[in-house]
Amino acid sequence: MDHYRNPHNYGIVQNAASKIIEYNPVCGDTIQITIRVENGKISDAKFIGRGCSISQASASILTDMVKGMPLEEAKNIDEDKYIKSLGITLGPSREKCALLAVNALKKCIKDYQKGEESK
Amino acid sequence: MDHYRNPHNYGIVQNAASKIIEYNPVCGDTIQITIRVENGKISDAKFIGRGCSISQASASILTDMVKGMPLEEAKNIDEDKYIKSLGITLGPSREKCALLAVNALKKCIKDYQKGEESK
Amino acid sequence: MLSPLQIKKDFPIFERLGPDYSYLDNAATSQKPYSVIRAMEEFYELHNSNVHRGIYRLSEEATNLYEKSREKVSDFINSKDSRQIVFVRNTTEAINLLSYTLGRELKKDDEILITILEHHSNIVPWQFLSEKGVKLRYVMLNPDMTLDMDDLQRKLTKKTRIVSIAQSSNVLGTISDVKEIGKIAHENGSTFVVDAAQSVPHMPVDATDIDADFLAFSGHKMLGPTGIGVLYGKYDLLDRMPPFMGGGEMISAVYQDHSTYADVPQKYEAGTPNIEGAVGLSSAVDYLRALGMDQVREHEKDLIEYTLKKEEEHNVPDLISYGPRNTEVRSGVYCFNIGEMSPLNINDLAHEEGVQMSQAIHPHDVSEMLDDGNVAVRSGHHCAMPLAEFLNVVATSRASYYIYNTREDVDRLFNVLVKVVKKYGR
Amino acid sequence: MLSPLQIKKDFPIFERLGPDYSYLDNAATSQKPYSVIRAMEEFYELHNSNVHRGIYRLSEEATNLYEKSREKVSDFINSKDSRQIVFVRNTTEAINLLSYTLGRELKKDDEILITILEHHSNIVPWQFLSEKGVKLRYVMLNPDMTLDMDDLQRKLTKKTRIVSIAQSSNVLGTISDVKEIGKIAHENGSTFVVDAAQSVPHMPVDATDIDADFLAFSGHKMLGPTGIGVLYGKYDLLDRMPPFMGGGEMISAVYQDHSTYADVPQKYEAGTPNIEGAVGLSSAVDYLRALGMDQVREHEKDLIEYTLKKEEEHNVPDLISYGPRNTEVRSGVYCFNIGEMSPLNINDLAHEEGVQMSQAIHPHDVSEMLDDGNVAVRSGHHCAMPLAEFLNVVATSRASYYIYNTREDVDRLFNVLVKVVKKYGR
Ligand SMILES: Cc1ncc(COP(=O)(O)O)c(C=O)c1O
Ligand SMILES: Cc1ncc(COP(=O)(O)O)c(C=O)c1O
Ligand code: FES
Ligand code: FES
Repeated sequence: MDHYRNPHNYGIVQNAASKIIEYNPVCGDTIQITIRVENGKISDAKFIGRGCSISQASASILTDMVKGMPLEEAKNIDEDKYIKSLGITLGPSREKCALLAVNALKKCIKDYQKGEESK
Repeated sequence: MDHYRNPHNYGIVQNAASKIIEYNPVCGDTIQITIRVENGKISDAKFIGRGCSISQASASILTDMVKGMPLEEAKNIDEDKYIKSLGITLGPSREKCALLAVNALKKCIKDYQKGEESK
Repeated sequence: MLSPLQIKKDFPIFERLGPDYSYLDNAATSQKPYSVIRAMEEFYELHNSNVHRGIYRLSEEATNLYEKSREKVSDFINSKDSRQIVFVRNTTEAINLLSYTLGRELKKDDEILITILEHHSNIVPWQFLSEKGVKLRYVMLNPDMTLDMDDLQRKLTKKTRIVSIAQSSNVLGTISDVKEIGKIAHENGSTFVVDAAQSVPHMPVDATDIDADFLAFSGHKMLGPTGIGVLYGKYDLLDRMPPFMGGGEMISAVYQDHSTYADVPQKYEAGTPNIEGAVGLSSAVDYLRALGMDQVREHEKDLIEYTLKKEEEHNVPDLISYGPRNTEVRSGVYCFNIGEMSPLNINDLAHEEGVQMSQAIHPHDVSEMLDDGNVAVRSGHHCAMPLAEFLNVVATSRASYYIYNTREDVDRLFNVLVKVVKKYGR
Repeated sequence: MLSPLQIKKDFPIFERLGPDYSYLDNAATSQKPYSVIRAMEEFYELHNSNVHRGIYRLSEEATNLYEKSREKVSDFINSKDSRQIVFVRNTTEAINLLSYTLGRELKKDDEILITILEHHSNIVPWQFLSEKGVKLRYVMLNPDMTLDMDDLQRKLTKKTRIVSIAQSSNVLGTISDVKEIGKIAHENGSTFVVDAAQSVPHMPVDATDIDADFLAFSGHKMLGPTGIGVLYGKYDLLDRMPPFMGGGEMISAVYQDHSTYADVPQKYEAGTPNIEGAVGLSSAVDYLRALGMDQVREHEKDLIEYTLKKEEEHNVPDLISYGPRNTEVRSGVYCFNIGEMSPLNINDLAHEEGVQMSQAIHPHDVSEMLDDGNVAVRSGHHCAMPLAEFLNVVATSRASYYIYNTREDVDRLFNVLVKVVKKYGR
């Protein structure tokens, strides 16, 4: 709840390495995640979004969590474990809310790695 | 039942004034009725058909019944009364069987009267 | 007046949900009384078999029950001729049936006129015809959320082949004068279709008086089961149209290279129909007729009036609601938000840096917290995205009433709403 | 082996019908066990609400039940991925869905290959495409009433875009080797559709092993309710095809001038689905799995073997029956006539003067008299008129078995048949 009232990392990373916008098909809500990468680790992550408290709190928690995390680790965040780590029980449609940020982050990393490959 | 085993009036009226073939849409069975008319009355009526016992028996009874009947009376045979006159209880789909001959006869008369008008 | 507390006893689910639970999602689907459940059970226990062309007694019983349901429904909407009642799955299938049959005759640049408050099921089937170059036009709303009749007149042109309109909106509750619109449509030579999904369950609807060419509704919103719905159509039109689906029951004769079709309404009912669905719907119609549809409408009108009064009294911070304030043209549907969230535009997003989060409470949070307080409402676009866009909101929360709802339900809604807002600290 | 008498106790209708009643119209529809009736009742009493997008608990419960049913059905036919299961009304709708979606890509002179033993629901939807110049070709039968595979090979051409075949015939009981036919169809680059309406209820069916592109069946023939059926389709194909009906649930976003569609399978499930139908079907699948589909098949094989044996023993005058004598390729369906009536040709009629009536007993009379003797069979063309024409009969009477039928039912059938023939005095 606190993450919802005072979200951490709300905004856009300057000179972001990768930026992705993700929609929740269930409700049409949106999240944008931007990341900066240094030495194969996520050095900064921010989000902007419109969505329910779960999605916003999740984005806030996730962006906190992944700061300093190696890309490969972040790419492989387990969805079930992640939901459990939030410490609240969610119905199936709210799980989608919580995973919105996770999906966005993973796409963000893929996008970054594709960019690197083609360099 | 007797009408089914030994149908009356099975055949074709010679020099028929009108002839009609009628199908039962429920089962695809067929009946043909031919009539001769004298002085506004049905002087002869015969049928040929392929169908269940009800339809055949009904055709046999009907052709007996209408011999000598004025056209206008035959045209207005009441369906419910006719079914009652058969003296057996029929489910809705078997009622259609019993009425196959009635419908054919009525069409036959109409056909005849149309022919007369255009003379 | 109805006695909702008495009525509630006829609905087994309220035993489970308890006396302090407010089911306010009736626009999505209604609960089912014992009598309807029992009618279907009895069908299985006593008469179950396939309909039509069966010679044995059991099958004649099933056929009789199925066809009696058609007559009941026919009487209920005053269709005059039960052959004008086609059983379908739901309103959605009914309108798709029209899009696939009526739609065949339409040509490039022909127009279909609908309104901005339509449910997706009265939008998407018509959009399919855009492949052929058929255009869809939308009547807009007055500031009081009623249809803008001038706009309707403006957009009705010689090219308008079909006018299709919801008699009652599932979001705004707006009740439109379909009899008047039908007259206008017919004077223009257009076919007139009524989406009656939200009207037939809630008010007296007379298809003959409206002079609708087609009228569609769903059983599950009127105490009946899911899986059964109705397309009413004028006999001559149904008779003239090509069939929709092909298969058993809908044919007269099948040859290798072609088929001839059965008479209306069988022509539109391919395959084994939802027999116990029809039986359940028939029983639902009995229940509603016994109450009287005038009474049903009066009751819901009372609830929406009470809601609008409570809304003013409670004065919940940031509460915004949508729909006509004139309850003469308003059904028992109440859509609202705690602060408005407009849809996020990708381009706006880029500029939003640093901007604090919206002060609104997201409608999905509202409904979840209402649920915690034993109030079941739905949140979302309610299958009316063009309307949400028109209102410039991502979503709304919706309370919708039916015969078993009471003023206490309305009180509970507002009491819990007040708590929700407090919890979010605004 | 199954114990049909034990099973019979699970079906409330047999209490009404009594121990001496033989329900032998299972190919039309099956009876329903308590557990299925109870599952639906329980849905109404405990969980009734609309599925998807509801945030409140009741709606999540309903959604869970609905989606669990999809998984159950998916497992039952070994589909591997529950997204490959689309809920429809019945087999007929499933095949129409294909005709309207797959059919779009077909062009003039493309061919669809079916067989002469198909049910109307696997004929008429494809005939609709003849408007575009698509041709329908029919595989004929061997004298033993199995598919003529040489004829199939002959009629399969480079133009054959779709091959659609009943795994089990509802008239002859012929079980075809759909795995083999699928292989042949795929080698030819044709899409392969299986009408499994008469196979899924009666034998183990493995969609993955058959390698069917699509497979269709109905809930009501397998202990489930009417109004619910299944289209299995390979994910990639379902994903690629355009939608069939438009409306709620099947969209991703709706704009005024166009829409984007939801993922498979929701894309094909427009509007409020038959939720309790899915719940009932799920329970029916549980019941059948508990028996074991191998056992079900064994039991029916025993009954048809016994039938063919009794037929020879009783030697009823003029009795003619249709279908393979080899019970390895024969399901529990027994079509027969007492003397044959060929369809009356109008031209023949003119010459028939004086000819006495046919000595055959009309099949509708046979079934009515069987009904008087407490044996429920169906008479007619069984929605397979091209087959009736091929057999040169107006109609047949059909006994069809299921899990609650016994050898006593077969005995009763023949005993009453003998009486029927006596009554007609032949
Ligand atoms: C082989 C076959 N296909 C299709 C069907 C049609 O089934 P439904 O009426 O449930 O659509 C049947 C049922 O009679 C059938 O036997
Ligand atoms: C106005 C309106 N039209 C159509 C529908 C679609 O009804 P169904 O889902 O039963 O097809 C609804 C139901 O939500 C509705 O409210
Ligand atoms: S409701 Fe949209 S993200 Fe949660
Ligand atoms: S069954 Fe065909 S006429 Fe009676």
